Amino acid sequence: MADNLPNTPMLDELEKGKWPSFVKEIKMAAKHGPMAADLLGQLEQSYNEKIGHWKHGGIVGVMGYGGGVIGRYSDLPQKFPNISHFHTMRINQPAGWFYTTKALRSICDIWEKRGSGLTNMHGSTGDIILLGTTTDQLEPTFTDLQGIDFDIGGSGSDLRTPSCCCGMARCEWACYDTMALTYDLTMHYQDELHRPAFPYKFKFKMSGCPNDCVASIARADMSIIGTWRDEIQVDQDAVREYADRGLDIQSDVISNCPSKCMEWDGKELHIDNSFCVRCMHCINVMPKALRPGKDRGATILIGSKAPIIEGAFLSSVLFPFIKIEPPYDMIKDTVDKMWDVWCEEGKNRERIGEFIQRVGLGNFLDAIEIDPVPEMVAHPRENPYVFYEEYYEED
Amino acid sequence: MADNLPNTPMLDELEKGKWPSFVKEIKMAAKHGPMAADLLGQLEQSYNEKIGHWKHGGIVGVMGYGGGVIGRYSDLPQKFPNISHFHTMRINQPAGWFYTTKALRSICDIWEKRGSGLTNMHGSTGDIILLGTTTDQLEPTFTDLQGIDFDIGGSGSDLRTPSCCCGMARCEWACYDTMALTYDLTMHYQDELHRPAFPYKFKFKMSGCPNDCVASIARADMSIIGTWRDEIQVDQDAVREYADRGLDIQSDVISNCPSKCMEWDGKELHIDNSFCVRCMHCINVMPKALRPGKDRGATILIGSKAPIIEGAFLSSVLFPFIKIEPPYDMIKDTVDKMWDVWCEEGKNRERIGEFIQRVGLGNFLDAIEIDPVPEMVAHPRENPYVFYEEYYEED
Amino acid sequence: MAEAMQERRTDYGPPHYEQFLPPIIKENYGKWKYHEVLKPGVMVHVSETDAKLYTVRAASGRLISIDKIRMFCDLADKYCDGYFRFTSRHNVEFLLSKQDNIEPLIADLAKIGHPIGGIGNAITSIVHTQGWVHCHSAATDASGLVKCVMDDLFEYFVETKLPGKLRIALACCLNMCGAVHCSDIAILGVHRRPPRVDHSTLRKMCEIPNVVASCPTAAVRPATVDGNPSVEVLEENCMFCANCYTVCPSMPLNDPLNDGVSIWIGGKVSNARHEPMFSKLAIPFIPNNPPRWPEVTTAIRNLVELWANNARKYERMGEWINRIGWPKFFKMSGIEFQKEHIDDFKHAGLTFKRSTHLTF
Amino acid sequence: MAEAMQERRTDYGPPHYEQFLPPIIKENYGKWKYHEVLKPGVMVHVSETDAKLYTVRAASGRLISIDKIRMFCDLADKYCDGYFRFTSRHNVEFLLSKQDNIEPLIADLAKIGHPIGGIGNAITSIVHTQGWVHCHSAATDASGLVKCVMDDLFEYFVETKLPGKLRIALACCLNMCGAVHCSDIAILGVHRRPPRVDHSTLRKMCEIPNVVASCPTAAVRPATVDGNPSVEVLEENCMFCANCYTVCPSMPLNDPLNDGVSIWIGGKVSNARHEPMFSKLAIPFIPNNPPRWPEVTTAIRNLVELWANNARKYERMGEWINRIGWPKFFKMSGIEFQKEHIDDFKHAGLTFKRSTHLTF
Ligand code: SRM
Ligand code: SRM
Ligand code: SRM
Ligand code: SRM
Ligand code: SF4
Ligand code: SF4
Ligand code: SF4
Ligand code: SF4
Ligand code: SF4
Ligand code: SF4
Ligand code: SF4
Ligand code: SF4
Repeated sequence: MADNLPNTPMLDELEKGKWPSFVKEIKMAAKHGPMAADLLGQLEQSYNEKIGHWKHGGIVGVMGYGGGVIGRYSDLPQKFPNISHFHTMRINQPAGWFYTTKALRSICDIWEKRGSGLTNMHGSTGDIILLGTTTDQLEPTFTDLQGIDFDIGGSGSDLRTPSCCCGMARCEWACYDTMALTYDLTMHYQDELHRPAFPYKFKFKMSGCPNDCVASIARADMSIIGTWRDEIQVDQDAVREYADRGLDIQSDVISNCPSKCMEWDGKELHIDNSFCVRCMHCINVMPKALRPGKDRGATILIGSKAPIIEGAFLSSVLFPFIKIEPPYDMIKDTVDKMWDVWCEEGKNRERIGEFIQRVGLGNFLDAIEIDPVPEMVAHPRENPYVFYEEYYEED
Repeated sequence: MADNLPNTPMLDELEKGKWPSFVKEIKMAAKHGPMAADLLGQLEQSYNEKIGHWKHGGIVGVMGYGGGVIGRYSDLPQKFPNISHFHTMRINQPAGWFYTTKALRSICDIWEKRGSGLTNMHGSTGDIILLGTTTDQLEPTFTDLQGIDFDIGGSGSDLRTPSCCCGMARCEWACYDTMALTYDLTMHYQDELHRPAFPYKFKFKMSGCPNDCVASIARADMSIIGTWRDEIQVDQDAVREYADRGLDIQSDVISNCPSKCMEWDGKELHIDNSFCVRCMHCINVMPKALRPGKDRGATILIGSKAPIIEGAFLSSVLFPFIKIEPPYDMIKDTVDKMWDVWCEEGKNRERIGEFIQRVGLGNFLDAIEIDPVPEMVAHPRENPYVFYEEYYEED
Repeated sequence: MAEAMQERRTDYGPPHYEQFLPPIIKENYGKWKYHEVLKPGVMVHVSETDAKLYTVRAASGRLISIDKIRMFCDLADKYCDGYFRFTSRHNVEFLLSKQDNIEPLIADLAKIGHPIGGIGNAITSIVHTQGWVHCHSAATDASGLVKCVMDDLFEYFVETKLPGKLRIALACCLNMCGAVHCSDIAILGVHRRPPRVDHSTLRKMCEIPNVVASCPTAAVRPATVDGNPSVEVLEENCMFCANCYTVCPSMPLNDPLNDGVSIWIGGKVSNARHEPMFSKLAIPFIPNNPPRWPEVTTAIRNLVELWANNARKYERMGEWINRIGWPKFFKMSGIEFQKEHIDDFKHAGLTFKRSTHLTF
Repeated sequence: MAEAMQERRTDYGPPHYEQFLPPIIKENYGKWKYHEVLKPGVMVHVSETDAKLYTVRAASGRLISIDKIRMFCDLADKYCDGYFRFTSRHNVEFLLSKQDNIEPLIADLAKIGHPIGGIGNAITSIVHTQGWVHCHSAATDASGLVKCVMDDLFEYFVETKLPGKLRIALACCLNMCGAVHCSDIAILGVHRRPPRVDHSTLRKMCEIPNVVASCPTAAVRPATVDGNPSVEVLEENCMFCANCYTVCPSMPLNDPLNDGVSIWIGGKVSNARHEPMFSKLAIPFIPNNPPRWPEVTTAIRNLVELWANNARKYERMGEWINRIGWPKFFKMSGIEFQKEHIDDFKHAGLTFKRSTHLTF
């Protein structure tokens, strides 16, 4: 086996150490065909030269779909012919990244036959990434995937594959069913996911509570984060138990509360819920004693993205609180309106967050017919440059 | 007397009420000549019509000076001929706005003879404002002022009249001698004050401590604010006395400390001075017990201004701490360098704060030969758009 | 003439402050140890030498006649050995070395209509500007509106019953000569009608490229009008900053039907407790209603009282709102949150709420 | 062909998640009551029905072969009834209903080289990107650098001895596919040499107006080179964002001598305690030094340990620095504060220190 592997003294260094080694993985994959071996060779050369050896991607894909495949070509095709094409396919993961071994084995079987045998489980948007195949294998791979009911994910200026935290499946704090919403939106927007027609990419991410375990507030054009609007549920006995077992409630819990709305007299924990900002800290520290309230839903925020080109954004509040219940009409209506305005007036390669900042949040709200509320801003404007829209004229 | 006054039912309403009435003042001034009466008439008309009646200012002044006079003409000269010219003169106030009655009476005498008899004590930059005279009286007024040693202040694109809090004259917290520095800088920069040669205006304001009683951090291109770098002086007996007399040290003092660096055990007040941000709060509340440290000086900040046109700025730190001692060479050297760069490269009507933001604080520091220190920023950059200045080339 | 110029003194600067300091200050300069507020408007500073300096602070409307200055001089001669001062907010301060003179001075001040106050947790004079009294740019009057507001808030000047200091400022146009941008409450004159171009004078009075360049939103464009070079304004791009008017008299924005004031709150300058903060928009627009601007005075009184009744001791307006959050402030004040409150200038995105830290 | 297309399924979407949930989850879906961390890498969730679900979290390098997936499947079949999941940070989670299976599973995982950990106050896997393994834009490798850093910080994955969670992320270029901008520690690949224009291909491969428009600093200008239309780069205006390269392959920035990484710190995503924060620049540049990037691993270890030794319990990196202030951080870390640390992009002014709140 090792015989067909190139000489890679640099990469071999990365087989050492206690963290799982991707070099070992590539070497394992090399058993299934020559692509991984060539990848190893080219990567060794990159390590020696401190530069990548991939050409700028070309447009490749499967019929009827505008995205989901990232074209990739080696710039050393003579030397590494087996990776002269080395495209990746983005496969829409099941919500919450739960699998049966059966399903995964089927994917492995397909990829053994059709590709390099290498994957990313998962890509940072959330897809299953099948790493490296040739143009002629794209369509057959897709045919095989159809057989096991896995569909292609997003790429290019389309809706990207939505993702979510495990939510109600494995977490006591989920304020709405993240996986159900993710599945529903994914199915509802199949066309937008597969056929790029937006000014630029658009991402949904759903987290069940403000801990935001899918980093939605930093990485999604629409971030749907669970929260509640009534009172934190407190089990005073359990609080005392934490205290008895050595938790310093004053310094570990209360002094870390950002809204300073808690008091502890050694016996009872008092929370002034009208000031609580639902940060989760107290609940995180005492999961047996505290739980989110019962009137649950989500805060919907918009616009986050990486820095290119206006600088990075965090999502900002659009709906302070809404109930999240099928068929999710409120969300879909809003999304449809947002996309209409953005598709109509957005510039090429302008994310929706950038678009909103360019046209002004107030104007954007007008366009999508949502009333401004103070929860949308950290504070009102500081500069006096108001575009008053009307003026009186003399008769 | 009242006979020569116009009929002003609107303005007369403003003679009522307990706050001193400027209408009464204008009426008093009308005794000395017809200007104030016409002002009253025109103002009444403005009140009726809800619009001002002044033309855009013209350039007038005294010989040899480029600033200090604001030209002003009525747009109703037929109706109010006595204010067809109504220029103001800005007179450089003495540091700290202290006067002898003798000096003030002399000013009054001059203004009785030469102008409307109306003043602002003071303008919001700090000058004595002599409100309203004609072009032909400007030069004679200045001649009279020479006789009593009062000089003209700034206007236009020049150094504006510096101002300061009363500092050591009447305040226990002054960390440097604000009045001495103000006087010295004013005398040193007479040419810059009187002959506009900058891209735009430039203001100095000096406050003796972080309470900033001349609002320098919001209103001066260079803000010189007293502070200390050693430890707050604590008189524990006096602290206990405050407590005994009913001050709740925990809630009134400690819980308001922004750096959370104080403790009070009912007997001793402990301050971790290495975390104290010199906000003054504890000292403000207990002036008998606490005093600024002994190693005193100032923080120098640059760039604040009103919103036109980039939005309002607050000054930001240039020197975290320097000693303020005559002949103030460090300050003057820095000012000279700053002005050189700004005059060379600043655009017309670009305040120095706007200039710094346009060229980048780092580049500005390079130009004035000051090393960057972390105290200059609230936090390092968040965006990855770094202008690395050099790169290696292959041999 | 050349000779005359030679003799003529220039650049001699202001008189040295030392000659204006009363003896007690000269002797104790830099030696003050602490101070105490004795009653509203009166404080004493105690020196390391044990000397005591009493300050009586009297209100001033700032726009004062030479007659009034002379009256102040009379009082200073009578009670203060011929010295007195003004403050950075335009009040008058009498500096006494004899405690017995305090009450007679206050009585004399009352006679000439000048109440004392403004020290400690009080409202002090309103920093303000020229308005219709002297400026071509004003969207409202300054002195008159200040008078109305202070008449209305008078009790808060003469008593010290507020949680902390409350600083009000007024500027009659966006140039903000009152530097109102960091005030607990700012009253700001605003224009709301785009400049109306006087094509007949523009060519003579203004340089067209300068005018075009002056507009931050590129709303001003060169145009030919009646065969003559001039400019036109894209009205929907105008944000009423008046920068074009500042560089070109032929583009006035003043307009009786559309001028008025906006109210901004929560700014501060001092470093005490919270760092300095800008004021934020509370009420986008109130029409001018001279001579007493009742809508403005009511709005401001409501803001002051809302704060006074709800803030903790020492909490400035902005610190209080920071603690409770703006949504609560809007609910409590009854002010309607509108599109205008949402920033849409350069740093707008940074003012959006970028977390789920919300209260319900 | 048309017919074939008809039969071909499209837009059927991902499989429904329900079929992938183990029975214990289906039964207790939405009923979880609380959880406890039993030991590093192992936690239990307790349901209102009293059911207990044990989670064993194993490290993954994310770039895994189908062989490894099959090994995971074998273990899941053996211990978890054929179910398992991946996390949002690419670790593998085995979901057990039988507590007894925990230790055997862990032992089997160890055999295939997958340690357990990352739960609680630990460092978990590094979110990262493609690097030299698959992307044309990379200024550094991703998988390799991640391996080096995690090897070095291994103890913090397998133990829970940190004050709070610490999230590291890596992106190999400014596109930031790892969305590293809100991480406790971010490793960001940076180019530092302006694009080199390949004039011979540019005209064919790129639309010149698009390329010119793509540059946020207007550093790219149309030019005629050897008689052909092309573009030129004003090098001093270039800030290495690579936006021009993204739209035009003929403008590569990759350069072995000048590419490397920068280190950013203090960001966070969760709303716990402090609102989400962006990461800030700590170390402007470290050259690539494969295969083990020792300068990077040392720098990161120093940062982690500085924080671990000084932060209070629950204080994330950024919360700790907020408390002590950046000047103290620079002093304690020994990192030199340089011009590069000072923002000079759009909101630069807002990052300046606009108060006298300083410590000495
Ligand atoms: C595969 C993946 C990285 C990974 O290793 O996981 C990836 C890879 C690429 N991204 Fe990305 N992005 C990936 C997640 C992200 C994320 C993270 C996220 O989605 O949570 C971001 C930041 C969040 C965001 O959307 O802003 C991200 C922000 C970008 C950007 C900058 C976009 C912006 O608006 O700032 C580009 C540049 C572009 O779009 O031209 C970009 C472009 C690219 C391209 C297509 C390169 C290019 O310029 O054409 C990369 C292809 C690499 C390759 O050869 O495979 N990629 N990209 C991730 C997708 C996997 C998946 O589908 O699961
Ligand atoms: C008299 C005074 C207001 C007052 O009633 O006190 C004043 C009056 C004028 N200011 Fe001012 N400014 C006055 C203090 C200020 C201040 C406050 C300060 O200095 O602390 C500011 C804000 C701080 C600052 O400098 O940014 C100020 C910011 C402006 C601006 C905006 C400048 C900017 O960079 O944003 C302008 C517009 C301009 O310069 O073209 C301006 C322009 C003007 C002009 C000259 C109008 C013009 O556009 O030509 C006004 C003349 C009014 C008149 O007819 O008398 N004035 N001006 C103040 C000067 C009195 C004195 O010398 O003591
Ligand atoms: C006389 C004056 C300085 C001068 O040279 O003219 C002055 C004098 C004093 N100031 Fe001031 N301040 C003066 C304007 C200011 C300003 C500037 C302004 O308002 O435009 C500020 C910044 C205001 C702001 O933050 O917006 C100012 C913020 C302070 C503070 C901080 C208050 C706070 O909690 O934020 C103190 C400390 C205190 O009062 O506890 C203070 C304290 C003091 C003390 C106690 C200092 C002392 O020991 O002598 C003086 C009497 C206080 C009082 O009035 O309650 N002084 N003080 C100014 C009086 C103006 C007036 O007529 O009302
Ligand atoms: C499995 C996973 C969700 C998923 O669907 O995949 C998950 C699961 C849990 N998270 Fe998370 N979080 C997961 C990614 C995240 C992320 C996203 C990220 O890192 O990219 C965040 C935001 C990180 C940030 O702020 O930068 C995140 C911020 C939290 C927090 C807030 C921590 C804080 O103090 O800021 C908690 C609460 C806590 O741990 O006390 C939390 C708590 C939890 C709990 C305890 C929830 C529960 O009761 O089940 C879970 C185990 C905690 C643990 O790992 O210590 N989880 N958690 C993700 C595991 C990733 C991994 O393999 O390590
Ligand atoms: S975001 Fe909240 S609900 Fe979702 S896994 Fe994390 S802690 Fe649980
Ligand atoms: S959730 Fe956060 S804000 Fe609310 S009480 Fe708990 S710690 Fe305080
Ligand atoms: S700024 Fe400080 S030193 Fe000056 S008067 Fe105010 S409190 Fe006193
Ligand atoms: S001066 Fe301010 S920061 Fe320093 S100890 Fe006193 S209250 Fe705290
Ligand atoms: S604020 Fe405007 S209107 Fe008022 S004095 Fe200043 S420039 Fe004139
Ligand atoms: S007022 Fe301001 S925005 Fe309007 S046209 Fe004039 S310069 Fe432009
Ligand atoms: S971060 Fe840059 S180099 Fe890395 S995968 Fe994304 S686009 Fe490619
Ligand atoms: S890398 Fe960015 S800044 Fe440099 S030329 Fe290209 S687009 Fe312009």
